[in-house]
Amino acid sequence: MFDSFPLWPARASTGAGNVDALYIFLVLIASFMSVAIFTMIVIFALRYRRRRGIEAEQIEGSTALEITWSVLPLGIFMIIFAWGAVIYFKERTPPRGATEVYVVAKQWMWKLEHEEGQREINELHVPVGRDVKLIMTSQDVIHSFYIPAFRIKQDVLPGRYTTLWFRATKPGIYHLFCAEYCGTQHSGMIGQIVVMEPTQYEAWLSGGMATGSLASNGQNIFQQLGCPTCHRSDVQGRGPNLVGVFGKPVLLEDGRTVIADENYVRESILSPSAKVVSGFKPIMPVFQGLVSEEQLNALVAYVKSLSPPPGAAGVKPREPKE
Amino acid sequence: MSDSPIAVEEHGPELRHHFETVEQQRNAASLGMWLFLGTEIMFFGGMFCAYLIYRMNYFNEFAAGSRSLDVWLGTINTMVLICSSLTVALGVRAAQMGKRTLLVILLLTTIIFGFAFLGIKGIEWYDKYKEHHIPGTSFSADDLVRDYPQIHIDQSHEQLYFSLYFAMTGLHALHMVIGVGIFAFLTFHAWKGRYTPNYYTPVEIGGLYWHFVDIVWIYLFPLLYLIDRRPLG
Amino acid sequence: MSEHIMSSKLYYGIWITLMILTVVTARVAFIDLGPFNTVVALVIATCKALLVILFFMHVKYASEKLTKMVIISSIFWLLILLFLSLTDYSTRALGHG
Amino acid sequence: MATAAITAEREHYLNKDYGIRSWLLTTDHKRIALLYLASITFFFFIGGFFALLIRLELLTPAGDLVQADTYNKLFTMHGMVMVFFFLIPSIPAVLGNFLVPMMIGAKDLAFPRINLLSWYLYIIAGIMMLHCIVTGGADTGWTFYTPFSTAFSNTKVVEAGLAIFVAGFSSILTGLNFVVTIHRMRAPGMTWSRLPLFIWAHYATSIIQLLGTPVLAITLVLVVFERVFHLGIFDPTRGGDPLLFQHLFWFYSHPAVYIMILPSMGVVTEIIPCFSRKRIFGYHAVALSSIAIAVFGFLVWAHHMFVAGISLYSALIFSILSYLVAIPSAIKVFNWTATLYKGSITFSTPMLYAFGFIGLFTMGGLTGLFLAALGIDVHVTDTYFVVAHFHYIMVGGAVMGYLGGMHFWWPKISGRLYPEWLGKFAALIVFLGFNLTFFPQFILGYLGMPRRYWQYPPEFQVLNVLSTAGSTILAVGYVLPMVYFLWSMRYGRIADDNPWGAAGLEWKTSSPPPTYNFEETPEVTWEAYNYDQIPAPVEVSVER
Repeated sequence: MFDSFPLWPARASTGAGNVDALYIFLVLIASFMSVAIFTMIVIFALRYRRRRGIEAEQIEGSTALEITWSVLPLGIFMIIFAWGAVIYFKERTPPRGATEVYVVAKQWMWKLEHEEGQREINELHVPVGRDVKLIMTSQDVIHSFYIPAFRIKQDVLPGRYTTLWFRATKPGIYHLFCAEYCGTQHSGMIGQIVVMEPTQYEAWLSGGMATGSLASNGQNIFQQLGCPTCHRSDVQGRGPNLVGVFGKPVLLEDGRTVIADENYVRESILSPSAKVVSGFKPIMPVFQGLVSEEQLNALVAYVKSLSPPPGAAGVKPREPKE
Repeated sequence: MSDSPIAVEEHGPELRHHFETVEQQRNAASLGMWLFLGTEIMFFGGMFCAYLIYRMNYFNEFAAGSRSLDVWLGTINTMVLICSSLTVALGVRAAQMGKRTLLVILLLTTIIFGFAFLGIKGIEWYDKYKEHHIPGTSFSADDLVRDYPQIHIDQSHEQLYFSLYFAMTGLHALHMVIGVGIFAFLTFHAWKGRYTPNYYTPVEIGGLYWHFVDIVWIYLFPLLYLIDRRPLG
Repeated sequence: MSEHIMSSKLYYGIWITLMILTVVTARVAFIDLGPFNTVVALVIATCKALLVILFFMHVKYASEKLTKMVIISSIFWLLILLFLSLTDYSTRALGHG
Repeated sequence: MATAAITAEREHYLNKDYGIRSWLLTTDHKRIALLYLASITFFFFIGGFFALLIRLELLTPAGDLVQADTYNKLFTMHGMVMVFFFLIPSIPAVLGNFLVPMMIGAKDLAFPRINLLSWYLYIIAGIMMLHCIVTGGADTGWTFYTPFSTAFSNTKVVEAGLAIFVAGFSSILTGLNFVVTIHRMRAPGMTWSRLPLFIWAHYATSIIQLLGTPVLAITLVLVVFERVFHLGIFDPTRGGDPLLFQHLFWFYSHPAVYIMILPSMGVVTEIIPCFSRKRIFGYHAVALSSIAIAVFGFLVWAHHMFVAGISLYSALIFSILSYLVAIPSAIKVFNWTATLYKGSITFSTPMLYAFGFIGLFTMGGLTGLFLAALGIDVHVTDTYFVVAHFHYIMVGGAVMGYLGGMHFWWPKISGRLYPEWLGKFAALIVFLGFNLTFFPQFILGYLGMPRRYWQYPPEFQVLNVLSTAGSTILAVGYVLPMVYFLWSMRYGRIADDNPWGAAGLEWKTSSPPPTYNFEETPEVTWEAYNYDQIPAPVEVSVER
C-alpha cells in the first residue's frame, strides 16, 4: 500500500515488529495529544477572540488541574518507558547459542568474519531464522552498525567489544549504514545485509574460500604466539587453564569477580595485568600492538570454543518461522 | 557618570551609580564571586569525574604513579598554600580594620607564597620530565615497572594517570597564576589606599578566589599524591 | 553582613589545625588501613576544606543563607555528575554487552 | 514619516550619546543588548547560509554539489555557529539583557562592566570561530566525539574548541549577572511571586549556564590538551574511554537545549497573557516548572548514548529520568492553553509566533518521548528523526520564541512599530516553511536515513527534496523580519510607551527607555499580569 511512499523500512527481523508496534502506539498518543492541544487552542482563539464590551475573565489557576495534568501524563510515560525498556532489554540480551560474527570497523569499511571462517567486506550474509550475534570492535574511531530493516543499531568502539544480535525473518537485501559520524567518507561506509534461505546460505557458506574456522585460526595463532606454554589445556600451568572458562565468573587476585566475557578475554590478552586471576602471577607479556583486531577476534573465538555452550553442539536446531 | 538621574543618598565614589546602597553593591559582588566559584567547582568537577572513573578501572597504575611523586614536596606545597590562605584571611581582616601597611604586607606575602608554590610545582614537573613521565611519544614507565615489581602496571594505562596529573595540576597552577595576578592588582590598589573599612570588596572577593584555589589543592594533594602509600607487601 | 571582624587568634588557630591535618594526612597514608586509607584521606581533606570555607571564607559567621545555598547546590551538581556517570561505569561489568 | 522629525527629542538610551565609542564602551545593558542583537544576527545568517548549502547538497542522492570533506565541515560549522553563537546567546543576551533589569525595576544589571566583558568575550570567540571557518573549518560535528576529534581529524579542531571555550565564558558571565541581578536588584515590592515568568525562565536558564557550561569548558580543554600536548585522557589506545567524553559533553549539552528553550518559554509566557488580556493560568506552576526543567535537565544526559555502549542498567535509569523532564514542559503547554480560556484574544504578530511556538514545541516535545523510549531510540537515534526532533525544539521552539519576543518588545527597544501585516505574513511563512523543511525528516529518520550523510540511497530523495524546498521558504521567512525591522527603525510609526497594553514594569517607562530605565525607582504594589487593571489598547482592536 505504501510502496511508493513508505512510512517505515522493511520489517525483516523478529524485533522489528515490536519496535514498530511501540512506534505506532507513540504516534497515536502523540497525534492525539497534539490534535487535542491544537483543537483547544483553535477553539479558544476563535471562541474568545476579542469582542467589544466583553472583558476577559480572570482565572487564577487550579491546583487540582495542575496535579491532574502532571500525574496523568506521567502514568502514560511510565507505560511507554516500560514498553521501550522491555524491547531494549531483549535487543541487548543475545540468546544463547547464537551464531557469532566478528565485525571490525575501520574508516571507512566493515570487515566481517563468520565463525566458519568466511570473510566479507561491507556485506553480511545471514540465514533466515537463525540468531546471529555480532561481536564488534573498531580499529580507529567510533562507528555505528545500523540495520534499519531490523531496527537495530549499536555503536562500535575502539578498544573494546560491543555486541548486537538479530534474527532475520525475511529473505532479501537490506541496508547496512554507519550511523555514527566517522570522518570524510562516513556516508560511504555502507553495505548490505543479505538474508538468505538456510539452504542457499549453506551453499554460500560452502562456496566461500574460507581457510578454516575462526576458532581454528585462533588456535593456530595461539600456538604461534606460544600461549600453550603457560595456558595448558590438560593441567593448570603458569597461566590459567582456559578450558571451560568462558562465560563463567572468575575470581580475581584482588578479590573481585568478573564474568569471563568477550571483553574480559580481550583485555586479558591486550593488558594481562589489569585483572589477574586469583592464584596466578602477572607474568604474561602485553600483546597490545602485537596482534591485529582480526587475530584478536580469532583468539577470542578460540577461547570461546574451549567452552561450548550446553546443548549448542552441532547445527542450530531451530527452524525459520517464515 | 555624574548625571545619574537618581541620587538617592550621599555616597562615596566607590558606589557605582546603578546600586542603591553600598550594602547592596557589596552583597552583589560577594554573591557574584560565590556563583563563579560554583562554576569553578564544576570546571574541576569534570576532571574529578574522569579521575574517579579511571582510578576505579586502573587502580594499580594510579597507585604506582602516585608513588612516583615526591610526597614531601607535595606536603610542603600544601603547607605553603595553607600559609598563603592565612595571610589572605589576615589581609581581609587588615582591610576591614583599615590597616593599610599591614594589608600591603600581607598581600605581598601571599604573592610570595604563590610564587613559592609555583616554584616547587615547577621543580616537580621538571622531575617528571626527566623521568619521561610526561604522556606522549617519549613516555616511559619502565622505572615504575622496575621500582614496584609488586604492582602490575600496564604502561599505556599509566599514561592516563599522568595525563590527569598534568591536566589537574596544570589547570590548578593556571588558577594560581591568575590568583597572583589578581593579588598584584590588589596590592597596587591597597598601596594607593583605595581600600577602606567601608570599601574593601575587591580584597574580600579576591580572597574568596584564593581560598577556593587552596581548597582545590587540599583535595588534589591526597587524590594525586596519596593514592596508595602503604608499605608494599 | 560581612562586616563581622574575626579575631586573629581564631585565624592562627585554624591555620595551626590545617597544618597539623596536612601532616597527619601525609603520615596516615603510609600506614596500612586497608580500604580505609582513601576514606581517611578524603575525610581529612573535607575537614580542611570546611575549615577554610567556614572561617577563612567567613561562611560561618558572616554569610547569609544564599551563599550556603550556592555552595551546597554546586556540590550537589558535582555529585549528580559523579553519581550518574557511575551508574554507567559501575554496572558495565554486569554484562549485557 | 514626518512626525519623527517634529517630535521633540526626548533623551533616551539610543540618542544619549553618539559615535562608535559610545557603543563599544557602553555599560548600558540596553545598548549591550543591541550589540548582541547585531552580532548574533550576523552569526545566524552565517549558520543559515551553511544550512542552505547542506540542504542544496541533499537535493540529490549523489554527493555532487560539494566534496565530502566540505559537506562535513558545513554541518559541523552550521552546528557550532548556530548552537554556540546564535541559540545559546539569542534570547538571554538580547532580550534578557534588555529586559531583565527593566522587568524587576533595576537601573542596570548588577555588573555592567562584566556584561560588556561578556559581549567582548563573545566577539573574541566569534572572531576565532570565523578565523577557524575561513582557514578551513573543523569537521568533527558540533559534538566533537573522541577519538575522531582528538586523534583522527586533521582539521582546525583546536581553534573551534577554543572558540567555543571562550564563548562558554561569555555565557557563564551572562548567567552570573542575571542571577545576581535577580537576587539583589529587585525594586521595592517586587517579590519572587510578583516576578514576571520571563524572569523565572531566565533565572532557571542562568542556573544551567552557571553549572553546566564549565563542564563543557573543561571537556573541550581536555580535547585540546590531547591534540596539542598528547595527554591521553580519552585515548582508547591508552585505556581511555571515549564514552567518558560523551558523558561529560552531554552533561552540558543536554541541559544546553534548555538554555535555548527556557527563555523562549519565558517570552511566550509574556505574550499569551498580554494578547488574551488575562492573568497567566497557574503562575506558580509555570514558575516552578522552569526551575524543575533546569534541575531535571541535568539528570537525563545519557539518553544521547543509549546505543553508544553504556551499560544496560544505566540506560534504564536515564530513560526513566528523561520522562521526568517531560512533565514540567507539558505543564507549561497546558497552562498556556488554559490561559486562552475565556480570554479576549487578538491575533497580533507576537501572538501568532506564540501559537506557532506552542504547536512546534509540542511536536518537538512529543517526538522527544519517542527518543526517550529505549526500544525506539535504538532505531531512530543518529538518524534524521533526531535531526527533525531537535530542530523542532531549537528552531521551531527557540527561534519562534525569539522572533515572537523581538516583535513583542521591538516597540520598546526601538520606539517604533513594524508593519503589522508584514509581521503576520512573515510569521506564517516561517511556520509553513519550517514544517515543510523538518516534518519530512521525521519520516526520513524512521525510514533509516542516518544523519551527517553526504550522499544517500536514492529511495530517500523525495522527502529530501521536500525538505530542501521548505528550507528556501524558511529562509525568506527569516530574512523578512530583519528587513522590516531595519526599515522600521527609520520609517516605522512611533510607538507608544505601551502599545500592546501589556503588564510589566518595562512597559511603564518610556519607549525607548531612558539610560537608567526609570525616572525614579518604581515601587511594585501589584501582582504580575494584572490585566484586569490595564485597559486594552484601542488601536489594536480598531485595526481588524
